[in-house]
Amino acid sequence: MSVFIDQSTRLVVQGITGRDGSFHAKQMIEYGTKVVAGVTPGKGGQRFENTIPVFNTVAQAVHETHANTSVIYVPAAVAASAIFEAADSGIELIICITEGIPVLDMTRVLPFVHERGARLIGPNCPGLISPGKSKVGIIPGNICKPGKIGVVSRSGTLTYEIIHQLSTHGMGQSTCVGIGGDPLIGTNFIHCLAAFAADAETAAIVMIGEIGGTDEQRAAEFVKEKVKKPVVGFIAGQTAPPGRRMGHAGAIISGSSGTAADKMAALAKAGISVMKRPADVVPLLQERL
Amino acid sequence: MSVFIDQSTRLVVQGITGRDGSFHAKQMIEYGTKVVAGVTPGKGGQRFENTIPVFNTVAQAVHETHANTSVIYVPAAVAASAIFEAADSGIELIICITEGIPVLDMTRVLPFVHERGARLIGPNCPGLISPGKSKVGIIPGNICKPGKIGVVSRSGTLTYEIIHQLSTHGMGQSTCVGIGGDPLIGTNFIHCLAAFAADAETAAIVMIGEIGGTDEQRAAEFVKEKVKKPVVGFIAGQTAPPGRRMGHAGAIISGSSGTAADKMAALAKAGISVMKRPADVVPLLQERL
Amino acid sequence: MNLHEYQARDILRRHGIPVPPGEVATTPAEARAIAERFGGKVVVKAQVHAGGRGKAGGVKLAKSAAEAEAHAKAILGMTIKGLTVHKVLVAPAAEIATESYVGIIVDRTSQRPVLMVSPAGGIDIEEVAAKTPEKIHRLAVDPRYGLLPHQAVALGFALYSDVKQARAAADIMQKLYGVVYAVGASLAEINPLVTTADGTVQALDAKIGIDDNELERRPEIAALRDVSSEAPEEVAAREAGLTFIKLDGDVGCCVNGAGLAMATMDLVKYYGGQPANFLDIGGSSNPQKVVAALRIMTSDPRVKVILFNIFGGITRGDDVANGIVQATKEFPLKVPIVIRLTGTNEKEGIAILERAGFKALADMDEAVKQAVA
Amino acid sequence: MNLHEYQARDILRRHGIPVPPGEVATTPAEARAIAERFGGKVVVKAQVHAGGRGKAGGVKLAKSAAEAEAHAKAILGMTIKGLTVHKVLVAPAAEIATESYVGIIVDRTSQRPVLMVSPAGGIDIEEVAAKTPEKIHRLAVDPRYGLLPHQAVALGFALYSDVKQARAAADIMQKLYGVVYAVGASLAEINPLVTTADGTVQALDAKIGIDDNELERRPEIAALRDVSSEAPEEVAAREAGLTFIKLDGDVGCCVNGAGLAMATMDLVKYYGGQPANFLDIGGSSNPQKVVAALRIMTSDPRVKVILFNIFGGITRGDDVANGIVQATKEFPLKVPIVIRLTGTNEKEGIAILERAGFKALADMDEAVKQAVA
Repeated sequence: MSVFIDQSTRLVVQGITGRDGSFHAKQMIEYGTKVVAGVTPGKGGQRFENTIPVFNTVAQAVHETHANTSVIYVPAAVAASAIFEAADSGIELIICITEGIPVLDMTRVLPFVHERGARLIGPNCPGLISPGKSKVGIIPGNICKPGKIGVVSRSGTLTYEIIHQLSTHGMGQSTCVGIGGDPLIGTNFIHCLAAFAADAETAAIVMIGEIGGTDEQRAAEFVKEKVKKPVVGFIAGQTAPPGRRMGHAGAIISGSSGTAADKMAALAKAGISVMKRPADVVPLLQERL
Repeated sequence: MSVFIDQSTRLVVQGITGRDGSFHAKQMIEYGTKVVAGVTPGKGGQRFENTIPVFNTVAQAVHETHANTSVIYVPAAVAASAIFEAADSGIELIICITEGIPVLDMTRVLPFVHERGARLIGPNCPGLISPGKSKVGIIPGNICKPGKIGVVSRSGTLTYEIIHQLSTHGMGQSTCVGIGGDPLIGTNFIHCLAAFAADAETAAIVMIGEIGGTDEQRAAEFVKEKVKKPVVGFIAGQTAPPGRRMGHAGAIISGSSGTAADKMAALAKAGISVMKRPADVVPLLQERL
Repeated sequence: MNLHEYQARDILRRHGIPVPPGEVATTPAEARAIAERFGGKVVVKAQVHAGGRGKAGGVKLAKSAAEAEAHAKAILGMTIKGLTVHKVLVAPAAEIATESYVGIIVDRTSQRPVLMVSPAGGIDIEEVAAKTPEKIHRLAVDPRYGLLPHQAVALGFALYSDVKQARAAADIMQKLYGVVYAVGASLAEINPLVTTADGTVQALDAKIGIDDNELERRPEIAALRDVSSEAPEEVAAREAGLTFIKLDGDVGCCVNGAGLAMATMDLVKYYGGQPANFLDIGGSSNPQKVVAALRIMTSDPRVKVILFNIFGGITRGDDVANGIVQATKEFPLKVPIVIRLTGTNEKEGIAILERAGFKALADMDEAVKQAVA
Repeated sequence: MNLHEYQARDILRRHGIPVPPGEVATTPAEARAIAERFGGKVVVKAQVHAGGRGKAGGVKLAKSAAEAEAHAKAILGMTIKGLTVHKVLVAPAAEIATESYVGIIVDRTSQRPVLMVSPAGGIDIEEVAAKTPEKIHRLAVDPRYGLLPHQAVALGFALYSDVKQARAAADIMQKLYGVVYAVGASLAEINPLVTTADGTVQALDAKIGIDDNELERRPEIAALRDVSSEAPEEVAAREAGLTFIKLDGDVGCCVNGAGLAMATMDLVKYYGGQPANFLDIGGSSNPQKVVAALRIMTSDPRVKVILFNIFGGITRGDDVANGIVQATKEFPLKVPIVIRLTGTNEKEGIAILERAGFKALADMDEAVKQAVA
C-alpha cells in the first residue's frame, strides 16, 4: 500500500512531446511507473520512444489505454485547460507540475475537478513518489528510499532536501507528496495527512510548510484531532520579509496568521515536533518513533 | 397529505408590492395559505395589508419568518435573479409564475437551484393548489374541490378547463400542479407523477401535455414502469401547425418526436387513457377508478 | 425572431469568427456594383426567413457583374414560402474544399445549450442526421463553465484531422458559443463551415434565431428586426402583444392561454371544423388586445365565424367583454361571433356582453359545436 | 504587479464604474494646469506603490491652482517607503457624505474570490476589521455563477439603506467583479466608495493588483507596468526571470526553489548571519540566470559573502556551475563565494567548478556555516 499512487497507477502524460514532458516521461518509465499513454494535440497516432502511444485528446487516451492518472507538463497558458480535460475524461488523479497558472484560472478549475470526483495534486508542484513502486512528477528517484516515513510539502527543492536527509540517515519513505506552492491547490495538507494516517505502510509523517495562508494551522488542528502517528513539521520563511501587502483586503482576510511564528506555534500546540532547520528532521523522528 | 405544499407551507411572496404580486397575495391569504412574508427591495420594514412584513431580501425574510416556500411575481427581466435569490436563501420550494424569462437565463438558474437542493416549479406556470389546504400561484381557488385526483399540466388555462370539468362532475383534486410551458422548467411530469404515485390522498392522475419536446414520452415510460395508479392524459396541439423551424439544429435534435400524434401514441402505449377532448376526462377517469 | 443571413454573418464577424466578405443589395444595380468590387464572380443569395432558398431558386452563382445584376433582378421580389425577397447578399464565390456543420441550440432534455457538429455539412445536413446519426457529434455544454477549450478541440478533431484546422474550428465553436449568450440566441448555426483551397476555416453561411424574451434587454438586437420580411398580420399581432399564427381554415379562434388555444383548435377539428388561426391573447387582459385580435381576424376574408374561448384566471371576463364591445364600435365584425366565457369576473363579463346584445356560453364543447355548425 | 491609482481608476471607468474626474501630472506646471481646469480646488495625490501615502505627506488638498502647483512640487520627487514619486494625480476635491469600502481578493481558504464590503471605509479600514469585524461583510463568490445580482444587492443594503444607493453599489460590485476576471487581478479595491452631497455613489480611490501569471496573455495590462516606480535591482531580476527581494543583511543567497531559498535564509539566521536577499533562480536552469543573479548580488555593496544552495531537480548542477564560471569571466565577484551543489548532474557541476578553482560542498548546514563564519 502507499498513498495516491501504486502499481495500479496507469499514467497518461499530457504534453509528452514537449521538452519537460518528454524528459520526465523517460525518467518515470525508467523508475518503473506504468506510463500507458501520452497526449499532444496534433500528434495523435505517433509513438513516444517507439512504444508509448500518443493521442490528440485525453479522452482518446483513456478510452484506448484505461489510463487512470494524468501528469501535466504543458505550458502555463494551457495548463488549466489540460486539468479540465483530464477531469472531464474520467481521470481520477491529476498531477499538475506546471507553474505559473493564473490563480483566477484555478478558481474555475477546482470546482470542476471536485464535481467530477477527481483529485488534483498541484499545480506548481513536484508531484509524488512512492519509492520503489511508482513516481509521478519530477522528484528525483535517486534521492528516495523505500521505507515508512510519509512526506508532504508545499515546497519543491526543500522537499528534496528533507528526503535527502531522511535517505542518507537510513529513513526510507512510504510516499512523498509535493502539494505545490500556489495559493490555490487541489490537495492540501489535511488530505495528505488523512491518507498517511490511513496508510498501513506509513509509521510517521513529515510536513513541510511555508509562510502564507492558514493551511498549516488547519492541518495542525487536524493532526491534533485525527492523527495518531508521530508528525514532525517544518515551516520555511522565518526570516522572510513580510510579503508584499495585498492591499487592505489581504490584511483583512489574513491578519497575522500567515507568519512562520504563528504557524510554528500552531504546529507545536498540536503536538507536532517542530524542526528549527531541515537537518533536525532525522533526530526529531528518531525521538518520536 | 398532498403534493409539494400543505399546511406546513410558509410562503414568502417575491414582488408582493407589485400589481400581480399584491393581487395574488391577497387571493392566497383569503384561500388560507400561510403567507408569512413579502419581498420588495427598498420596501423592507413596510407591512403588506397592515400585517405581512415586507423585507428587502429573501434571506432576511427567511431569517425572520422561517419561510420555506417562495412564489415569484416579479417582472421577467429580474425573475431569474429572484429564483437565484430564493434558492440561495435556503427556500426549499420555489414557484415562479413570471412568464417571458429568457431561456438562456434558465440554463444558469436550473443547475444553481439543483445544487442548493431546492425544487423549482415553473417558470411561466400557474403554480399549484391543494384544494382546501393551500394555494401557491394563480390557479383560481373557486374552480377546485378537495378530492382524490392529481392534476399535472404544462398549460395554464387548459388546466383550469380540466379542473372545471372535474369539479363540476364531483371529482375533487388532491393537488393540481401547473409545471409551466417554457422549454426549460424546474419540475417536469416525472417529478410530479412520482409525487402523486407516493401520495396516499391521490387515487388517479390526470396529465395534460402539449406539442414540443419529449417530456410526455419520458413521462409515459415512467408511468409504465413505476406508476400503479390510473393515469388519464391529454395532448394539446393536434391541429397546431408544425412549429417555426428552429434551423437544422432543431430538426436534428428533435426529429418528429414533438408532435401530438407521437406523444398520444406514447401515452397510449404506456397504458394511459388518452382523451380526445377535455370533456373526456371525467368518463375516462370513471372507467379507470 | 430570426435574423437574416447577412445580419448573422455580421454578428459572427464582430465576435471574431472568420467570415468571407459579402454585402447586401436591395436593387439589381447595387448588386452589380458590389459584384464588380468583388471581381465579378459572386453568389447572389435571397435574404428571407425561409429554408430551402437554394431549391426555390433564391441562390444563384454569377460569373460576371452583369450576370449578378440579372440574378438579383430575378431574385428580388420573388416569393419563397409566402415571403417576398427584399434583399440579396452578394458575396465572392469561394473555392470550397470541405463543408462541415456547426450548430448550437438550447435543448429541452439536457436543459443546456447543445453543440452539434458534423463533418458532413451543407444543405443535406438533416438527411445526414436522419440516415447516419453517427456523423453528428453532440455536446451538452455546462453553462456554468461554458464551452471549455479541450471540449471544442475534441469536436474540432471530429471535423478535421489537421491540428491547425481542428484548433481553428475549436476557436470558432467557442466564439459561436459566446455569440449565443451575447445576443440571446436560441439557435446559432454555421452551415456550411468551409475549408477553402488554402486550408483556412471560414463560416460561409450563418443562421441565428433570437429568443423573443431577450429582445427587451437587447435593443441593439431588437433593432435588427426586418418587419418587411414578415407577414403583416403577424406584425400587427406582435405589436398588439398577441401570439398569432395564420392557418388555412375558416373558424377564427381567440383564446387566452396557448394550451387552451391549441385545445380549442383541436376541438374545432373534432367537431368537423377547421381553425383559421392560432391566437393567444395571453395572461393579461387589456381590452385593446381583444380589439386588435378581432381586427386581425375580421380582416381575413376566409374567416366565416369567430370563436372566443376564455377561461378567466389572470385574464378577467369583463376586460374581454369590454374589448369585444369596443371592437364592434370601431369596425364591423361582418361574421357571426360565438363567445364562451367563464372564470374570473365571469358574471361582470356576461352582463356587459348581454347589454351589447351578445350571448355568452359557459361550456367549451357547446361553444365550439355552435361555431362549427 | 501593482497598478497606480490613476491606472486602476481608468480601468474601473472603462468598465462602467462611476469614477470622479482626475488627471495625471509629472511636473508642477502640469498639475497647475489641471487644477485650473478643475476650478482650483483639488487634491494632489502621489502615485506610488506604497501604502500610507497620506500619512507620509503624499496626499494634499489645494484651495487654488497655485497651491496645487506648490503641493505637486513638494510631492514629486519625494520618497515614500523607499520609492520615489514620479507622478501625481490631480482631481477635484469632492464633497463627501459617506465613505465605504469594497474589495475583492482571491482567498486561499475558500478558493474563491471573496468580496468584502464595509460601511466604515477610508484609510482606517484595517483597524475597523481588527476591532469591529462585524462591520466587514464578506461573500465568497462562486466563480461558476459569478457575483449574482441578489448577492450584490444584499451587500449594497449592508452599505446603504437607500434602495437607489444600494442598487448603485451593487452595480459597482458586479462591475468590480467583472474587472477582476477581465484584467487578471488578484486584488481589486475601492476605498473609499463615497456618496457625494447629491447622493450619487462613486469610486473615489482604487487599487488593483495584477497576478503576474496573467501578464503574458494580457499584453495591454502588462504595458501598464511603470518600471520607474520599482527598485532597479528588482526590475533587473524580473527581466532575468528571477524572483528577488532585497533585505538588510550581508549574506547574498542564491537558491533554486522558493521553499529552499527561505529555508536557506532561515539557516543563515540560525547560524548567526543575516541574509542580504531572497533570490530564487526558479526551476529552469539557464546559466544566464545565474550570471544575472551574481550581477545583482555583487552590485550590492553590503553583500560580504555569496552563498549558493542548489539542490538539482529540474535545475541541473552543470548549468549552475557554468553560470558561475561564466559570471567570473564577465565581472569580478569581489566577495567570497560558498557553493553547495547536489542533485541532478551534481558530478558534472562539481567538475566544472573545480576546474575553475571553486570548491563545492554537499551539505547545506556545512555551506551556511562556512558562509556565516
